[in-house]
Amino acid sequence: MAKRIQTIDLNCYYGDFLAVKDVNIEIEPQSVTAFIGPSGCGKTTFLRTLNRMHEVTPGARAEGQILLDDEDINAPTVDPVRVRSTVGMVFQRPNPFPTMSIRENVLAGYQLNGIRLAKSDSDAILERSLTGANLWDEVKDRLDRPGGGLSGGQQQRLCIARTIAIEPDVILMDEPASALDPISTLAIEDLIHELKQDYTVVIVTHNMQQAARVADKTAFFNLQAIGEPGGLIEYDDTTTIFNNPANEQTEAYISGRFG
Amino acid sequence: MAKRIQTIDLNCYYGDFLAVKDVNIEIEPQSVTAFIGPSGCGKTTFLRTLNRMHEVTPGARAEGQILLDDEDINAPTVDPVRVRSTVGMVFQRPNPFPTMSIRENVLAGYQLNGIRLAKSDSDAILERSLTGANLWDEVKDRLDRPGGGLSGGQQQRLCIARTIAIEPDVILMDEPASALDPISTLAIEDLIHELKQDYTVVIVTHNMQQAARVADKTAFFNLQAIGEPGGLIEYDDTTTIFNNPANEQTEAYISGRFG
Amino acid sequence: MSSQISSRPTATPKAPTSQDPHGRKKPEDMPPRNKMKRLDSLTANRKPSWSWMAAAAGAAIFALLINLFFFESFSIVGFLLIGAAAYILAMYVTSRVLEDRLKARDELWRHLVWTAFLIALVPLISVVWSVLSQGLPTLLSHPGLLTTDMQGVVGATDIATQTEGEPLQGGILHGLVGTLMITLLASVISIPVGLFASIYLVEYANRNKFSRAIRFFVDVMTGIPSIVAGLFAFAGLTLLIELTVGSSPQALQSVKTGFAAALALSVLMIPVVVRSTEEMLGVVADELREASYALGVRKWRTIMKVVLPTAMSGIASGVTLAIARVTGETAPILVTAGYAATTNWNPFSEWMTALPVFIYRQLTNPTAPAAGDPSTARAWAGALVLIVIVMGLNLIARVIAKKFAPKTGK
Amino acid sequence: MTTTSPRTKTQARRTTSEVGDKVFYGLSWTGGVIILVVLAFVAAFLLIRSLPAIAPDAFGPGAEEATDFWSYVWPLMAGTVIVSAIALLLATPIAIGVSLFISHYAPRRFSSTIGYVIDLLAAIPSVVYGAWGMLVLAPLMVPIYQWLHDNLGFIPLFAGDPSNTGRTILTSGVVLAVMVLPIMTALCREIFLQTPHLHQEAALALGGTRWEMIKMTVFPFARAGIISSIMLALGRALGETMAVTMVLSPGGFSWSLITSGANATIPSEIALNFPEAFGQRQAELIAAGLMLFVITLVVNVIARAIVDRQAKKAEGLS
Amino acid sequence: AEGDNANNAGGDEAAAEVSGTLVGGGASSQEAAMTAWTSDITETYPDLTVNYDPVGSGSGREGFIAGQYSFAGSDSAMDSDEQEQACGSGSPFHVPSYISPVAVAFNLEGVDTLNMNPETIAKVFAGEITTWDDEEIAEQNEDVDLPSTDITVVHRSDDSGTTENFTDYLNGAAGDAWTWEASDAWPEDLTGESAQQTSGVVSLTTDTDGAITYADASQIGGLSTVAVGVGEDYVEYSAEAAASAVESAEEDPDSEGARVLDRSTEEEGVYPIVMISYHIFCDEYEDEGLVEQVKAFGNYVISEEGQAAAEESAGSAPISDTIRDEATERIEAISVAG
Ligand SMILES: Nc1ncnc2c1ncn2[C@@H]1O[C@H](COP(=O)(O)OP(=O)(O)OP(=O)(O)O)[C@@H](O)[C@H]1O
Ligand SMILES: Nc1ncnc2c1ncn2[C@@H]1O[C@H](COP(=O)(O)OP(=O)(O)OP(=O)(O)O)[C@@H](O)[C@H]1O
Ligand SMILES: [Mg+2]
Ligand SMILES: [Mg+2]
Ligand SMILES: O=P([O-])([O-])[O-]
Repeated sequence: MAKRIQTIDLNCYYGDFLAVKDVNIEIEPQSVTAFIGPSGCGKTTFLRTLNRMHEVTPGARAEGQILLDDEDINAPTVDPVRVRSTVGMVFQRPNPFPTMSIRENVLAGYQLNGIRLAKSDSDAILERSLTGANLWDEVKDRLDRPGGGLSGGQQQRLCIARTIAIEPDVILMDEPASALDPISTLAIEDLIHELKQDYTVVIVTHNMQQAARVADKTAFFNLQAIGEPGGLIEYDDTTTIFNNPANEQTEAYISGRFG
Repeated sequence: MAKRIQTIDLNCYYGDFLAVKDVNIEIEPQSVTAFIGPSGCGKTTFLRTLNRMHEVTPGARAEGQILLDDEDINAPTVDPVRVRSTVGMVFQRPNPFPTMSIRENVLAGYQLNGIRLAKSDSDAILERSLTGANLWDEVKDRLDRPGGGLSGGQQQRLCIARTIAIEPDVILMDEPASALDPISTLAIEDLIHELKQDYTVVIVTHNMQQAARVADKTAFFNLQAIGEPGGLIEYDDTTTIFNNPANEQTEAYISGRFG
Repeated sequence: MSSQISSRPTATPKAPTSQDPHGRKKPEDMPPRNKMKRLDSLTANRKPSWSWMAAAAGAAIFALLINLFFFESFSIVGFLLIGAAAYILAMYVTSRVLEDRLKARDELWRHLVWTAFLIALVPLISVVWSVLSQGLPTLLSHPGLLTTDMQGVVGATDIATQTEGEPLQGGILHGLVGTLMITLLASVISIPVGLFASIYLVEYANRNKFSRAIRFFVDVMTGIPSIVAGLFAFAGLTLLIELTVGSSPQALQSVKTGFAAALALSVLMIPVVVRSTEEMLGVVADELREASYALGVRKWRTIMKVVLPTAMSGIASGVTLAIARVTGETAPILVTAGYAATTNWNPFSEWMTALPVFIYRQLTNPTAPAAGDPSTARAWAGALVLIVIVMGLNLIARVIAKKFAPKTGK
Repeated sequence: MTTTSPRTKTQARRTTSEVGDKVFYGLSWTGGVIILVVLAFVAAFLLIRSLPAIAPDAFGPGAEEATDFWSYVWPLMAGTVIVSAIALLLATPIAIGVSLFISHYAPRRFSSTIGYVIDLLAAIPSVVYGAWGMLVLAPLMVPIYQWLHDNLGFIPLFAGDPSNTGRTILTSGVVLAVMVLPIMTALCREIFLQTPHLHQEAALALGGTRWEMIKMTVFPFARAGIISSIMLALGRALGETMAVTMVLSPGGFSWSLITSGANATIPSEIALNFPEAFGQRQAELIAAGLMLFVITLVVNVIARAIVDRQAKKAEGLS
Repeated sequence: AEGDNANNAGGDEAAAEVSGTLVGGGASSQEAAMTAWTSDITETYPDLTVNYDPVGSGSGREGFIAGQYSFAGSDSAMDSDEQEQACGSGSPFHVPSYISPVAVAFNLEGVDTLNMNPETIAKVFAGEITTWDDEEIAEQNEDVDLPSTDITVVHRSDDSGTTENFTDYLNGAAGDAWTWEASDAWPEDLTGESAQQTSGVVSLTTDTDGAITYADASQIGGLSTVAVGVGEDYVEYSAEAAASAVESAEEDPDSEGARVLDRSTEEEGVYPIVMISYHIFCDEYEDEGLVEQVKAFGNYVISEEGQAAAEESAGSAPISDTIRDEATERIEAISVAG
């Protein structure tokens, strides 16, 4: 079930380099939150700490608390694997497993964990996930073909299907639609709308219209200056951010609005 | 100098699979042409044949003529290497050379073409290209750092800088801004506007506003049906395509217009 | 574009810089843009398509002349070498003159790469021809070689074969069985150790001291001479037996077994497995690991199910190389497994002869010193069989690799 | 997502326990430890067994025979290094060429077959290489040695009486080069094939020829792998026993590469003489093995230093 | 002969009792003979398996001392140090069971045989005589038409019993012409062509015109041989000539059962370049079964039957009766350690 995420004084480092500084944010369950901000301000970095994916990068570490409901998932005693099956993630670049078929890719979350599914269950999950990612019609006749043979957009939708197949509580998406065409994007946005009934959704996007359309709340990140760490500048209801921002940096960023 | 591109009955195959069928299009010099269409309809495939990059993919081939001014660059006697330094390309995914510094990345085209530059020339090219790609201010103090250490958006801009550094006659861009933030996107769009004074620019985009903003002409590609090859449905002035499309498929696609 | 070099309309350089709203210089202020040389036409200055034939013909004539005038007798090797060199040079010069420097260089390297390949084929063909021409006739006329061992074959038998035309006696079965058992056992020991060690290096050790030590010493280990590995395994097992069983003749005589040989071979095999596997795991894209972690998959499952299958083709070829290497070893098996004339299926007791040892001994110490031909025949037949076995293994590895290989096609 | 069945939900949650990770980590770590332990044992074995030769004073009997251990062993060390150097000098460019051929030049349909054919070289046992080297290759080399001597005799490497049997250190080097070729090729080609297509396409799209593209993307990407393959081949060359034993007509140290009865290698010295060796002589031979171990160690230290310096240079960029 | 009878008297009964596996190892020179012996002995003792590891004399003696082998094959006798370490409380003895003439063999077009006295042989191998038409060779071969081909000396690259016997011969017979001690390694300062094992030197010599080498006579194939100067005569190698060299050799005072050959003998019909390869046994073994096995094997090898098998398969020279009797006595005396 959807859970609340709250970070307290979160700092993200790459080795000695402080990439994101002092983020305090509270993300409501059953809502969609968008992270926006210029390139390099640390959106991806911050997002990855939320399911402890940053630990995979050598030298990367996060200091501070990340509360999932009331549990600090950034505590060293917490098993990051459990965190990640609760907090799912879709990446900026599509990354289907090249050795697996489309079917296997979608069911990877089960198969890789050694969970055996009855044929009927797996077929149900497969269809539901692919339909959810708006890919079902295109691939239903070639489920046993390799996942790497799809176009960029198809691959990304496959990755989304793979993530929703394991039904996490929170879904983090790093620019999930940046490689998608409008129709697929629309479908994904609809999907996000649906997902928020059950899940907490966090999405990084460069597309402010998209943020405006799908997000309940929007967080604006920015760098104070080149070389300085990025940080959370403003966080509020999406309508407030886009129509009536409190911070002038936000204002400036939003007013360059287009696209 | 900018050149005209014309394709005559161009078919693109992956092995036996016909991905794009019978494209006849005439792209004017010193103009910007946008390719739009749903995912998987063959925009990337078609674009890659225009500088014979498709030959790099095993099994891929193109039949038909591609006239650059009056020369058929798809003829077997033509050296693809020459074609590519005349028709430059920016890819969907940023791909800076990971072992090279930012400076070396920008100047890679010269190194690849065996041209030795005087320090003053190379510095001038470096600054001009990076400025053109709106990256100069961010990286000017770390030109000797590796190109792979930049964020996604910075990397993509670096790739654009690298392509414009060699000043091709035609520049093909495959969703060059899909990984960029609005400010960078704006800069790139301005750049495209400027580039068209000297070059022929072709751009694939999912962002219809972007197409509307930058393109003089727009080509709409679509699949007839799943499993069928993609093809050029309508090609006209951008204003006509967006306001008054002749074809109902275009109409349907455009009317799902958003972000 | 009327000149060789394109010239774009450029503005006066070094004009005072004026900034546009985005903080960029206006194009007018930029330095001249004409650094890229470009030809008028894309087809211009391409060398004619028949030029390679002309070059080949010229090179052949040149090589022939050199051969006739400077060598005492016609040498096919000399002809080919000189001809090839002349051809490459001619093509380079043609391309340099008619096309440009880069084309010429590209062409040159293409020819050099082809040459490297052809050069590599020469010894291969020569060795394979030696083995085939000497081993195949024996094998065809005496297929029984494959199903008999050397039990009861003595010098007199071979003398009878050579001088009186009796059929060839004896065979290589014992060597075949020995090689299979010893190699199997060595693989069972080395492959897991090697795989796990390289997994440790790539997936777990974050360049810590311990892993750097392992990397370093693996490299050192590759240099252990095979004979030393044999002596080491023998000494080590002897010590172990003395400490556990005692030093009665029976106990000591039980040291020499197929197992001892497998241990010796493992010392040689492990570093090859580690080295090649490590390389292959290293190039698996991190994106895939991340995709798996993000699905809440444990690290070990990620490694087993995502990383290893993706790297499988490389690992399989590395492991096959390691197996091939030890399958052909002689010296360490000689000192650890004894030398038996009969077939022994049990690698844990009694002596065992491996095929290379058998080949070596048959070649150097024929069963009948005065009539070495039957021994030589058995040796070459054995060599042929050994090569076929290793190639078969290689083929199996490739099939496995293909099954796991990343699938990209439609 | 209203159709979610509660059952799959719980199934997905049932992440495997941490024990699996711990066990797997333990196994991997053990793999590493085993290597170090084995190597330590090998080193200890070599050291203990060679003490009577290296430190004869500590062992009364036979001391006088061993006094000149160093003058015995240095020519062997030199010979081993020379033959390995020849092998690598010959094999490295060819192996890189063949790997490139397979990865980037050969018609795609054939490239895997070609890889298989080159692997055939690895399938051939060293005894057969030895027999081939002495029976086929050595006689072929005789006129070449004569030619080298006549035309380049002023170079010390080609001075001295050219062998009239061809059983020289150079022939051995050639045989070793053939033997290490498949190892290097296999590793290099796999790495070359793994070069990211994105980067290769980038280089091509900038108008690079195939060769310039390879220089810019493939080689930098594969550098570490190439060095690995060279080290692996070097190990093989340093340690190869039987082929050299059969091909070489050994002798004391000489600069000449083309005379018989000159130079010897440590592994073949051991293989040739161990059977008849006893007591002090055995210690001497094992001590020679220890010296080879030391050579390998030193060579690796140097190689590491070079690699690290290059890596630093690359990192210096960041 | 008495020993033989005693053995035969036991007959099939004794034969049936001897069973198990007897393990020995050592000289590779005996390999061909040993193959014949280990194979043929099963006719008399069907339950006895003899395994022989042709690891080389040195390793054989070492394995014997360490207890890994119950007997050793060796091209040279044990020295006193080794004898002390071997056999625990007992002591080892030697049986000269494999006798083989070492031929001086060469490959020279058109020449089938040559006479050379020990000095000439020494000078050839020492590199002092470098062409085949050298005066010294010509003097001894007046009716042979000698070409001016260069002499290529081929020696063993591995340490070997053959080399030790050959250098011992040159050292003993050639006087000042040969200044090196007997050794199983070829003198270091005499560089030249070399190859591994007898088969190696033989094939290299066969492939090289003008080459000369020394090798176990049974293995020289089509090479021509030198008739060696003994006194005033020149003696071609033969089994009898080799056997008589051993017959006339003296017993080694330091090693029981071993022989010291008189290399400078001038006795008629004796071929002095002979290699004796021994079997070394202990005079007592730990257990009864082993004693039986060793006795059975030792007696079989020196029996006329055993020697004939070796001669037939390996081309060795059979031992004389005197030596056989002596050896039988020692073998029969082997007892269980108590
Ligand atoms: N692996 C890494 N090692 C070191 N620094 C990194 C690494 N990844 C990112 N950075 C740096 O951290 C900062 C934040 O990068 P991040 O990728 O989080 O930006 P972003 O907001 O996601 O940008 P974009 O919108 O372009 O994806 C940047 O300065 C970047 O250069
Ligand atoms: N390397 C390949 N081999 C085989 N088929 C391919 C390959 N690349 C693409 N295709 C197929 O060709 C068709 C066109 O793909 P293409 O990548 O050109 O689409 P696109 O319009 O660029 O899509 P997107 O907007 O998602 O990038 C698709 O059906 C795709 O699956
Ligand atoms: Mg990002
Ligand atoms: Mg595309
Ligand atoms: O019998 P050898 O010791 O000369 O091999």
